[in-house]
Amino acid sequence: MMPVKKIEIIINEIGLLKVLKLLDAAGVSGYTVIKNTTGKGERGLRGGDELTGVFTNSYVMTACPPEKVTAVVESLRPTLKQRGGVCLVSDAQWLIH
Amino acid sequence: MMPVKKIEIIINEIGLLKVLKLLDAAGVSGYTVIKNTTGKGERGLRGGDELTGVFTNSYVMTACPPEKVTAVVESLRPTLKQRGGVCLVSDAQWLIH
Amino acid sequence: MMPVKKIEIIINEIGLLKVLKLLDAAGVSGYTVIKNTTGKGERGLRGGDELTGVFTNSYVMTACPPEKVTAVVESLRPTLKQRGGVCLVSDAQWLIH
Amino acid sequence: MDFNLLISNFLNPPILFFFLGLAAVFVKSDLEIPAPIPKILSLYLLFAIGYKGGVGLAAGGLQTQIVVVLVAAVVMATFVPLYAFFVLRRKLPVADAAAIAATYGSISAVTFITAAALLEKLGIAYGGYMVAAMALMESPAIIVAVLLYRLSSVDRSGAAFSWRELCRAAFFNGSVFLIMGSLVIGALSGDAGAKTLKPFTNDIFAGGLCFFLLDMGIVAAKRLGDLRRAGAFLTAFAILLPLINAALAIPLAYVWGLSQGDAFMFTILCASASYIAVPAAMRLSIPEANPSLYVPMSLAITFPFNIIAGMSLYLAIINYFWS
Amino acid sequence: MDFNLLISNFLNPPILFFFLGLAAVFVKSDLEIPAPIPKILSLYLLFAIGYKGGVGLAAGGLQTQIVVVLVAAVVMATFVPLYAFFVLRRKLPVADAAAIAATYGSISAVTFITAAALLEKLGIAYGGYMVAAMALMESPAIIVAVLLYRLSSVDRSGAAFSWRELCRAAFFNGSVFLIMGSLVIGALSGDAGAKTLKPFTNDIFAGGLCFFLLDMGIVAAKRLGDLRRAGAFLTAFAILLPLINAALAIPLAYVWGLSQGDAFMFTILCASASYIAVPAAMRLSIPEANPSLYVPMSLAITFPFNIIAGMSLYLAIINYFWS
Amino acid sequence: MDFNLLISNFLNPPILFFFLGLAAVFVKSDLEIPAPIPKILSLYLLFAIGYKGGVGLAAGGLQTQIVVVLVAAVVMATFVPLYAFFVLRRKLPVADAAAIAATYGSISAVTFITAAALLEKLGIAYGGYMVAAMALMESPAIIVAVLLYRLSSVDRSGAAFSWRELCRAAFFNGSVFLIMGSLVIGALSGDAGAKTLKPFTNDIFAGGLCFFLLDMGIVAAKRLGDLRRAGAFLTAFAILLPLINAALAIPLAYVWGLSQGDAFMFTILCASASYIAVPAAMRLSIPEANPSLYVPMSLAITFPFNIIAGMSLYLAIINYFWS
Ligand SMILES: Nc1ncnc2c1ncn2[C@@H]1O[C@H](COP(=O)(O)O)[C@@H](O)[C@H]1O
Ligand SMILES: Nc1ncnc2c1ncn2[C@@H]1O[C@H](COP(=O)(O)O)[C@@H](O)[C@H]1O
Ligand SMILES: Nc1ncnc2c1ncn2[C@@H]1O[C@H](COP(=O)(O)O)[C@@H](O)[C@H]1O
Ligand code: NA
Ligand code: NA
Ligand code: NA
Repeated sequence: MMPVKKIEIIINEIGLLKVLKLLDAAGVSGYTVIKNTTGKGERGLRGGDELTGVFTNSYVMTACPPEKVTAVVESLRPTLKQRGGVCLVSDAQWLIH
Repeated sequence: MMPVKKIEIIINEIGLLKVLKLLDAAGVSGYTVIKNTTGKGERGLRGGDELTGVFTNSYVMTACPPEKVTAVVESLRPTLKQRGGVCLVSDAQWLIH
Repeated sequence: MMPVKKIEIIINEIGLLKVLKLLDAAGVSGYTVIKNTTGKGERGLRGGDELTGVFTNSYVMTACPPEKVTAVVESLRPTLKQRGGVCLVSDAQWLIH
Repeated sequence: MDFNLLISNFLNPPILFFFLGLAAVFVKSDLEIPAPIPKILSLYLLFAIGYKGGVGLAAGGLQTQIVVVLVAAVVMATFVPLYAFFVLRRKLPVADAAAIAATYGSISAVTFITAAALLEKLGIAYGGYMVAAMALMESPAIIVAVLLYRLSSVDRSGAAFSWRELCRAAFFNGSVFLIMGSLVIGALSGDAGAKTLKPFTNDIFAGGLCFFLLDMGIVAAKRLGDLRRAGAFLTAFAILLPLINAALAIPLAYVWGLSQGDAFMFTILCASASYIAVPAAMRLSIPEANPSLYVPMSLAITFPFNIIAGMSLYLAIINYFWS
Repeated sequence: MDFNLLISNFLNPPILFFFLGLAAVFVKSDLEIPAPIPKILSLYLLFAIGYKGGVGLAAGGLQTQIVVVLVAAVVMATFVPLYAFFVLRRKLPVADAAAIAATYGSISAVTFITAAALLEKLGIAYGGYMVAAMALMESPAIIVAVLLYRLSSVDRSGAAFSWRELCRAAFFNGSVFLIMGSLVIGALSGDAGAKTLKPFTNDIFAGGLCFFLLDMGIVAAKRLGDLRRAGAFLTAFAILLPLINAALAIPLAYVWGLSQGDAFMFTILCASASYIAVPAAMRLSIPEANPSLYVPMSLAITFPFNIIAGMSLYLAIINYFWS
Repeated sequence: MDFNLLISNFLNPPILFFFLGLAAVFVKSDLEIPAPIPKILSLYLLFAIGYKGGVGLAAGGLQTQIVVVLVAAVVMATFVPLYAFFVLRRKLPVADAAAIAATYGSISAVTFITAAALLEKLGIAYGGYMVAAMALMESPAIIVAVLLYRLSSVDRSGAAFSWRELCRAAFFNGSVFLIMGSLVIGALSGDAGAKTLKPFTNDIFAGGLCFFLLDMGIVAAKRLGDLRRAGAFLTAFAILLPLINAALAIPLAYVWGLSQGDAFMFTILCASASYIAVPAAMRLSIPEANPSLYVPMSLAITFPFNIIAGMSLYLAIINYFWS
């Protein structure tokens, strides 16, 4: 077991590619994406509209070493400010296999 | 970064609207929903049956200030008791953007 | 509220059944599954290919009493080693209803 | 009972695909129809059957025959859940008894469709208004069951009872609303509409039905395990109730002077049990009821029983009396 | 205005299914078309309309008429977002003004398709090259809007402006790319191809359209609430702009000598507003703009207005002048 | 090699849609066919081809010709993975060698379907039993590969080897099970069934194929990048193996007296490589093998090579010898 930080990001589907590029650039070793999530936030209700794709969110999760967290979240901040979305950081243990 | 509580709820899809209404009523600022999840619990295996929708779950996540947690979970308790489901609370940091 | 450990597993979709069997065998009381997730890790980019199903992941979450964690993760270790994937463990509170 | 009829029904592609679905689970194949395809297939079937029914209804005009059929439909759809509830109540808690009663009081559109395919193969006609009868039979059982449940149980949830929500669950749940809506649109849009839509609603219909039944076979086989929990009483119930309902429906149809085809479709409606509209409504309105009882009963016993043996049996009896 | 025309248009199954979708939300039915079915239906419609257009284009050969139509299309698709932007800028922030301008400068394929169904019903012909015109009209408004936005706003994001990304969003976004590609393939693959694909692209088309409009009705009704935020100005704008655009398009079509059918389709293109291609492109290129304004305007007001009243109105006017 | 044949094949809509998919990725369009549509399209194609094959089989009756073809199919499907494994073993670890050998020993249903469309266009007949041959050729390579892998490798996983699981992966994996099942149902359900299902299995088939190939083009282009990792040896292998297999299949077909159409379909089966059934089975039974090798090889090289150049080449050679 290795202590890591879990970073969870919720972002509009159309901004997903941008976020993944930023994660790659920040040097994370991997990530997991769940598409087609919906939700409600400052920018109102999303979902119930699969037509335009404009109101659909993606959920991205990446586990990374604690020392990388600042770099990752700082690189995400401008995109989240511009496009909306949420970023949560929490503690977890990674099973080394 | 702001400390928040992450509340995760797993609820039968047909009860989803009820849960979202309760969250709105409890004054959370937003939430994220992942539909079409499956699982197993006290009430047996769900999933493998997209026909009736009766065995499908939704996953709801909301991040809220620690002082709101009690209000939120207490408002959810009767619904979870009646319909089954799971509610987990954990700690996280919210990236302010 | 009851303290539990949240175990999150990301595994190739074709290995999902195996993981669920292991969880059942380890005596967890329930779990939640999100299918059709994608991601990137040691074994390269997954997703963007729903054709073969070979590059699709599933996300499995189970909440269990802290004393069960070791048994669960140890039973998962060989499968994760062989098939790739990620297992994270974190703390949470379970709402008793 | 006509053995050829049984065989001919059995060799219909949709029925065979149902068995293929069962077989897939028994040999542990990983064949599955991924979500949300089963959902959209069921919307398609409801759309097509509703639309075709509407076209038939418009073509036929409103006659006394129709009124008789529709009244008969509502009567049976109200009576069946009532008597079923009191039978079930002897062995089961209120919530489960009410939910199962609703399941058997309502109808199964796919059983109806499969029966229609059999009639078509045999060249026996039935009225387009039978689809209207089907649509009318979906909701009453839901209302009756929820009322029985409210009357018989001490309300644990403390939630106020809302007629508004009940009617919404009964009349406006997705399946009922779509079939009703398509029926009205089919009746309104006339010959020109029917002709443009024919390739979609009629020609490719059999294919959609095959895929849907393949999925139903898979789901039914997966739910078979739940039946162990249900026990012998409910398993027997799931076979006896269609037989009893058919035994009630056939004489009624005879007395009311329904044509051979209409009588058969009416019998099928009474004998079939819901596994889409009612489970969804029960989950909403009687959440205490256990879906691992009412879903496998209707899906894994009553449905296959009806399409394999029941349908041929009812038709043989009707043929005997009507000719 | 021909009242029969209005009724006949109104009783088209696709239009009726749009209303059924609206009704489902108003009565709070839980009817929904689950993701990703609406997406695949829209891909199907684009594929079919593009392919049929390509076949028509190949059959027609290249004449001056076609060149005129295509030039007219590009001119209007560039002019509309320009004038709309300056109107909107009086009341709205730059980002929103630009995004709404793009929405109204571009086109709606489903409005086009519904109009085509009306013409077919009335036996009025139009050229296969109108589909090419439609494809050409999707992108210019996106380019114009993004340029207007860059010129009028202080760039807050600090991101370098990339022509490359803009062109990709305008010309290669999924919808535009698929309709263009299908058009080319339809033109290349000739009679044999058209014949094999006909059951898929033509025969079942009406059914796919009905389902799609059912979903559009549901989504439009759900988005109606957003309009309160949009306010009276934008609501009026969403009805006036199609009327103004039609008032510009009809005389142009007359002067340029378009046939009656072509003139109608050209008018519909100018009067319609995008709700698939443009919203996606705006979300990417002008993320500051609020989609809760431009999506419901085009989807919940302009689209229903056009298919219910607009279409019949434009056609009545064209009938008057062309005959 | 007949140049007209190449062009005529190339201008088939399905092939053109494959290129459109490739193009979408190259211009970085965001066009995509969302999950689970590709899955359901592939189930549809397997259903349709299986069913049509079964109908053809029932129509033909069992003759010696059929037995010869089926034996030939099994022989080749067993021999190819054997020789391929020993070639690959010189450069690759056991797991990868076995998985790639299985990929090339098995077949691709979509290549088969595309070849069938070409024959139909040219008016050349082939037997319905070729579909049975195809179904028979899916599994042996999986069995052979897993056995070779178990025999050649020290078992690191410590898991007991289970014949039961192997057979399930080989014979009952979703794709194999559905095509086999549909074949049997097609054979059982006779003329009446075939007629009702024709609009679904035949008429809209070309459209489904176009959409599927559009997706395959997108996926193939996305996977092209993986090939850099695969290197020159595997890239060459992915083109040479179909050629060698065709060079083995054509003389065999000649000696065994297959008709022109049957010989061509047999050759295509031998030359094609699996990218649905085998990858799923390998992922399950040889999880150590790297899917980023075997999937792009078969999907992004062998499949396009066969449908663009291979098919025309094999047919030209067969035309030469058979006439
Ligand atoms: N407090 C919250 N908890 C969980 N998810 C949230 C929360 N606020 C916003 N979201 C998610 O983030 C998306 C964008 O939020 P926003 O930018 O605030 O509109 C929403 O659609 C939700 O899916
Ligand atoms: N221990 C658990 N860990 C994670 N998810 C659970 C757990 N128990 C139940 N669930 C989820 O909650 C749903 C309802 O559970 P239940 O009400 O216990 O049947 C299940 O279908 C699972 O998706
Ligand atoms: N650092 C990470 N954070 C989150 N998810 C990961 C991470 N690394 C790998 N994954 C997920 O686990 C899957 C398998 O990883 P791997 O076995 O490393 O290829 C990937 O496709 C991702 O979905
Ligand atoms: Na009934
Ligand atoms: Na316009
Ligand atoms: Na092969």
